[in-house]
Amino acid sequence: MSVDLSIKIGSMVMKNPVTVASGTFGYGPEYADLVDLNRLGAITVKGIGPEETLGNPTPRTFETRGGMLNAIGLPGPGAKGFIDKYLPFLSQYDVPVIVNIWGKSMEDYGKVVEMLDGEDTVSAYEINLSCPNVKEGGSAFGTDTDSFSRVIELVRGKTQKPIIPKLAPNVSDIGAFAKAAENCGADAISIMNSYPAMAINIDTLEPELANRTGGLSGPPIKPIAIKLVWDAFRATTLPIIGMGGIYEPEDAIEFMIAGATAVAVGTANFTDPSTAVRVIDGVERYLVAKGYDATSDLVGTVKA
Amino acid sequence: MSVDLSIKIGSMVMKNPVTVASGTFGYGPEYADLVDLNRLGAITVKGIGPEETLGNPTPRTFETRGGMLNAIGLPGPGAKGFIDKYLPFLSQYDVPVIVNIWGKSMEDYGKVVEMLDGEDTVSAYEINLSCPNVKEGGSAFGTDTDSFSRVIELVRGKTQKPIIPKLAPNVSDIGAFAKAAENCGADAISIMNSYPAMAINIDTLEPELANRTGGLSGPPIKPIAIKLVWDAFRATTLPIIGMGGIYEPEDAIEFMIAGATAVAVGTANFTDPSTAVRVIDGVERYLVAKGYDATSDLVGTVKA
Amino acid sequence: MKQEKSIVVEHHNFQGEYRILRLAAPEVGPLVRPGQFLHLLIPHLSDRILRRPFSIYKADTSGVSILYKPVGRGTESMIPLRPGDAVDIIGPLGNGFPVLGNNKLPVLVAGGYGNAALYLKAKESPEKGVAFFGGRTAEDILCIEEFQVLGWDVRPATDDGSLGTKGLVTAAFDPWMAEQDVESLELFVCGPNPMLKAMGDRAIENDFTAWLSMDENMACGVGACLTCVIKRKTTDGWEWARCCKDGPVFESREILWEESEPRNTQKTRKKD
Amino acid sequence: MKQEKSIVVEHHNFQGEYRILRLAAPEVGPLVRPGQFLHLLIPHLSDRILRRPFSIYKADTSGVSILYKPVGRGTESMIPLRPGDAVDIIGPLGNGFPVLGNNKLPVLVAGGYGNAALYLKAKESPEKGVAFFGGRTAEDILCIEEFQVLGWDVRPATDDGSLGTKGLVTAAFDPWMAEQDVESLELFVCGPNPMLKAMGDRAIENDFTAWLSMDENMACGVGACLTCVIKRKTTDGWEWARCCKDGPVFESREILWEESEPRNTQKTRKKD
Ligand SMILES: Cc1cc2nc3c(=O)[nH]c(=O)nc-3n(C[C@H](O)[C@H](O)[C@H](O)COP(=O)(O)OP(=O)(O)OC[C@H]3O[C@@H](n4cnc5c(N)ncnc54)[C@H](O)[C@@H]3O)c2cc1C
Ligand SMILES: Cc1cc2nc3c(=O)[nH]c(=O)nc-3n(C[C@H](O)[C@H](O)[C@H](O)COP(=O)(O)OP(=O)(O)OC[C@H]3O[C@@H](n4cnc5c(N)ncnc54)[C@H](O)[C@@H]3O)c2cc1C
Ligand SMILES: Cc1cc2nc3c(=O)[nH]c(=O)nc-3n(C[C@H](O)[C@H](O)[C@H](O)COP(=O)(O)O)c2cc1C
Ligand SMILES: Cc1cc2nc3c(=O)[nH]c(=O)nc-3n(C[C@H](O)[C@H](O)[C@H](O)COP(=O)(O)O)c2cc1C
Ligand code: FES
Ligand code: FES
Repeated sequence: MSVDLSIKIGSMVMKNPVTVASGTFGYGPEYADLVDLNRLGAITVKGIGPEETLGNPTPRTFETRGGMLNAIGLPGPGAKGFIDKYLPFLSQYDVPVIVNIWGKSMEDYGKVVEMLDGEDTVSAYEINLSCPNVKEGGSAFGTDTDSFSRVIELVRGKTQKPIIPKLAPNVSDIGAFAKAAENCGADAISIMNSYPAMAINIDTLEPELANRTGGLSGPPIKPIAIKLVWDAFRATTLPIIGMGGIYEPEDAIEFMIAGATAVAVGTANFTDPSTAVRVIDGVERYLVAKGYDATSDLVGTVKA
Repeated sequence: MSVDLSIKIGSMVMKNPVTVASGTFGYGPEYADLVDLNRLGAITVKGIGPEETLGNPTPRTFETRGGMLNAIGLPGPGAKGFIDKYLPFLSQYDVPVIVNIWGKSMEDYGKVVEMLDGEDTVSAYEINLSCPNVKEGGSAFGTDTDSFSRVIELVRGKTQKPIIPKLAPNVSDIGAFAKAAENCGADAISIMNSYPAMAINIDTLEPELANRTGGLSGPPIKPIAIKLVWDAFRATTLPIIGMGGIYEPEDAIEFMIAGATAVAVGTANFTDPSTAVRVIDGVERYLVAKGYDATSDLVGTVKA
Repeated sequence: MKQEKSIVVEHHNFQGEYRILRLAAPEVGPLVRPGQFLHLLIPHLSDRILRRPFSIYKADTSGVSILYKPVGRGTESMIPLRPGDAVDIIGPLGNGFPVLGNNKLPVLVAGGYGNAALYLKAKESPEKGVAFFGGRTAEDILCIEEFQVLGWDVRPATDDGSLGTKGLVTAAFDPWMAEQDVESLELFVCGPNPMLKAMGDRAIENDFTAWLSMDENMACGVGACLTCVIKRKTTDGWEWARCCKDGPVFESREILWEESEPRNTQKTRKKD
Repeated sequence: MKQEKSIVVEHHNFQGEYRILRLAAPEVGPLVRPGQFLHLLIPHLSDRILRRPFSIYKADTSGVSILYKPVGRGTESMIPLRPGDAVDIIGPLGNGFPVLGNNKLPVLVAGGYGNAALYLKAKESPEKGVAFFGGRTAEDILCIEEFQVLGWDVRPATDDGSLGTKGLVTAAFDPWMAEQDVESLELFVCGPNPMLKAMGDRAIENDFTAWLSMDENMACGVGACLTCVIKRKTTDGWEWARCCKDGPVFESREILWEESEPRNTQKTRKKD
């Protein structure tokens, strides 16, 4: 009757396989009134760079049919600001904190890890190598295996904590990146970031986002994400954190069957902040109903 | 009050910028009871290979949230069968016929063009270099600029008719493919094919498609397609046939503002066979209302 | 084949979970032949893009009716349809049932919504023979009286024995068949694939004709997308035939059953 | 801040195109302060994923009301909501209006749905001053009597002169202001951005306080996504402030208007 929901990403133990996707859950306090943070498998915070940054001009988001575009562009308090403003809050909870990190240059990635690594509340790093919305770095690192590998190696050299490169979806062969992550000592990979996309206002001829292009997220990208996870699963032995359009427990289960060890709830937080908790409960019910002993029994079981 | 809707793709004149997407409109006769074929700018037929082929096992399609997956897998009568069975029908109409061609090997592409090129009713070739659903060729040609270029050069050597490579969406730099098409003597490019994707049945653990993976089409991919068209528009002077989730005139107009000279209505034919005609009428109304003289005045006018 | 904005005239519970939807459709109605179907765009189902196919239960010059069971997202969304609402339909589609052969005894065999698909055939047929209807319980067996009124000898079979023979439709059919001049039988069958296969097997073994209305998932419904294909035997193997355009009705000998256990595409349970 | 499955109690036309929606929401209702808003998940809007923000017009321990105008896909889809329907809301959100300063004369300035956002403030305020309401025609000016009943001196202005002063709200406000002890004024403003800016400019020039309720597109509504940011002045430049969490109410001096012509995010025309 009881099922072991817990999973491990390197040294990080998550009490269940469900986290939230970076950038869709703030730094923790924003949803604390609505979501029992202690229920989450982990909290993944909005991308943190080495310095305070402003991000993109507005409009920053746009609703599309069934999903949304965002070009927030990584505004944030920087590593120091994050430590001062948000870590004390996060340390109150019994939940691992995954810090999503980014940089404009390769060195930036190293810097931010150096600044954060002494903090016990920081449990792991998700390395954003795939932000579609910043000109420098970001996506460029994520679509070229060489610079991708170099960033991971650099971060690996700076920390013992689990590191989780977040892969860009707009590549022809995600397996190559999954393998590169493995070879460079990553502990897991995250798939996928929002997909580079665009919308244009036909009255004004202007892009709907000030940044012109943005990332597509939500239900529209789920079938793309499921395929990327399955492709990566067959290319690497690293655990995968799957995300992209998870709205219901069934979506999360589908990711796990495709090969995801854990999942992240992203855009769905905006629609219904109770999604992550509903997903946790639903995954548990499914595992019990199917007679599995542990989450891991489900991972990658697709008959394909 | 009157606006010139006509456009040219190489030597092919279309009376308006709207065609149908290959594979969503059969070979012409299937929708002839419901759609006045003479209204269309062009008819693009289902992919034709050199030989008769069976395509994939069933199930071949699956409905996803807001869109669909397909892994039809290019069944068809082959070039000879197409000439015998469908060209006599198509020749009755005053509409250019774009034949979508594919091959398992590079030579196949040449063969099918050789077989079709004597037929006056064949107005142009759309070269499918991006089918996500066949193991050989198809997508492999579309994600590597070298083999991509070689197929186009080979086809270019066999025909004077317009050739229109259809690009794969799952690449990091669509501009490179657009430029390669231009350098190899293509007359236009088509963007985009359906996006490689997957859905899994969580009760049976089986993929929903017999082919395991398929292509995502319909409204979910529109924002991705708009961005790809805009990226390609800035990389090449070739006209672009834009497609991906066009359901309303406004969608087609958005593609044109992003840089598409023509558009194709695909999955929407299944939802509402009157879509293509509605789109033609709506584009015309928009051009008149905005005071444009010709379709071409709108192409690529995005203020970005 | 026409595309028409039909108007809901009547919509209510029919029997058990089944509902009847009557549509004013003066363009489609007059064209209908028995065994054809409609492709219906479910209104307000804005996160689903495909139409849903439904057998035409009744038709006249003013319109058409269907019988349906809410089994999923699409059919559930039809429940709030009210008289006056517009419903975009394409039809009639498919080639329907052929006319009865000379000197043949017509036999109808149906399961689930198959009864609806056979009603027009039952009405049109000059001869009225025997109709075998199978279902889980009495509630699942539709339109018995309507067929009786037309002059058919209706023989129900239910899994739970709540009506007629206990067991599958074959439990009623087989003993009856044993007493017939089998070669004179001509079957018109519509139901779940396992039922179609069972009746097709009997037709082949016993040398009678059986027209099977095949049930496959569809996208376009008009023969364009090649979604709905089944294997049709050819002299030297098989070819794909489109259920929507070349079917849905095939003679039992045409069909190459793919699996030992045919996949039941008739949904019975609700799920999203 | 709570997430609650509220229940529609009342829903009907209010005035012109505006509609009133009253929701039973015993968890959210008691927490409301003037100037706060709700983030509402529109039921059955299955091809749109974002909630829509609405100012809280009235609130008590049993629930909340909003006034809204159908202007797009989301608000149009709210029209069929009926008593008994469930509506998922998050609220109350934002920091709302501060309490009136000592010895200040409260002035309300509103346009569009701004009147709704100011009603609770008007009610709560110990002093009742003057309320300037602008709109295109008489039909667009909401709740005049309600504010009068509370004791406010309501001064309408309409573009077409069909009610009150002809012209923008400033055409009524400016001559009135000229006769006041301006430094004692305290403005509470909610309306389209150009109106907010116009009133903010006057506040700065004339040294009075103006609380502006800013209107920006929102995704999360709770401060997590950084969609709804506006530029807030700092000692050495500016920083982003989140309308949903740090606002929607800001003092006029805090705001760095980005464009010479502020973008009007209050939609007036329908489009899909
Ligand atoms: C020729 C034909 C005639 C039919 N006649 C009737 C009828 O008279 N009465 C009736 O109640 N039902 C009939 N059906 C089945 C009906 O089309 C399905 O019940 C309906 O498509 C289910 O849709 P849903 O959205 O409720 O289910 P969902 O499971 O949510 O649909 C998901 C997807 O699966 C497809 N799908 C699911 N079940 C079927 C199925 N059995 N056949 C084809 N596609 C399916 C849908 O098209 C959709 O794309 C017929 C099907 C066919 C092919
Ligand atoms: C703090 C706040 C309070 C509001 N209070 C009210 C109110 O009391 N009454 C009322 O009628 N309206 C109010 N609005 C505006 C209301 O939220 C919009 O009318 C509504 O979002 C339009 O949705 P739609 O789907 O009908 O339009 P669409 O144009 O179809 O919506 C498309 C997208 O644009 C966004 N959007 C469109 N207009 C606005 C807008 N003005 N502000 C923010 N997002 C927008 C939507 O969120 C959606 O993502 C308020 C907005 C804000 C920010
Ligand atoms: C508003 C918004 C902000 C985001 N910010 C970040 C970010 O800072 N870092 C990052 O790696 N991903 C970011 N993402 C991507 C998400 O973490 C996630 O990968 C993506 O949205 C797909 O998941 P979903 O469809 O469930 O939202 C952001 C997404 C959204 C919608
Ligand atoms: C059922 C189906 C079959 C298709 N067959 C082909 C094909 O044979 N050749 C091809 O180049 N593209 C094929 N496509 C891709 C479409 O032409 C089009 O590029 C894609 O579906 C995106 O457009 P849409 O979203 O409007 O459908 C097919 C798409 C669908 C849905
Ligand atoms: S459903 Fe498209 S061919 Fe039959
Ligand atoms: S709407 Fe998300 S931060 Fe304000």
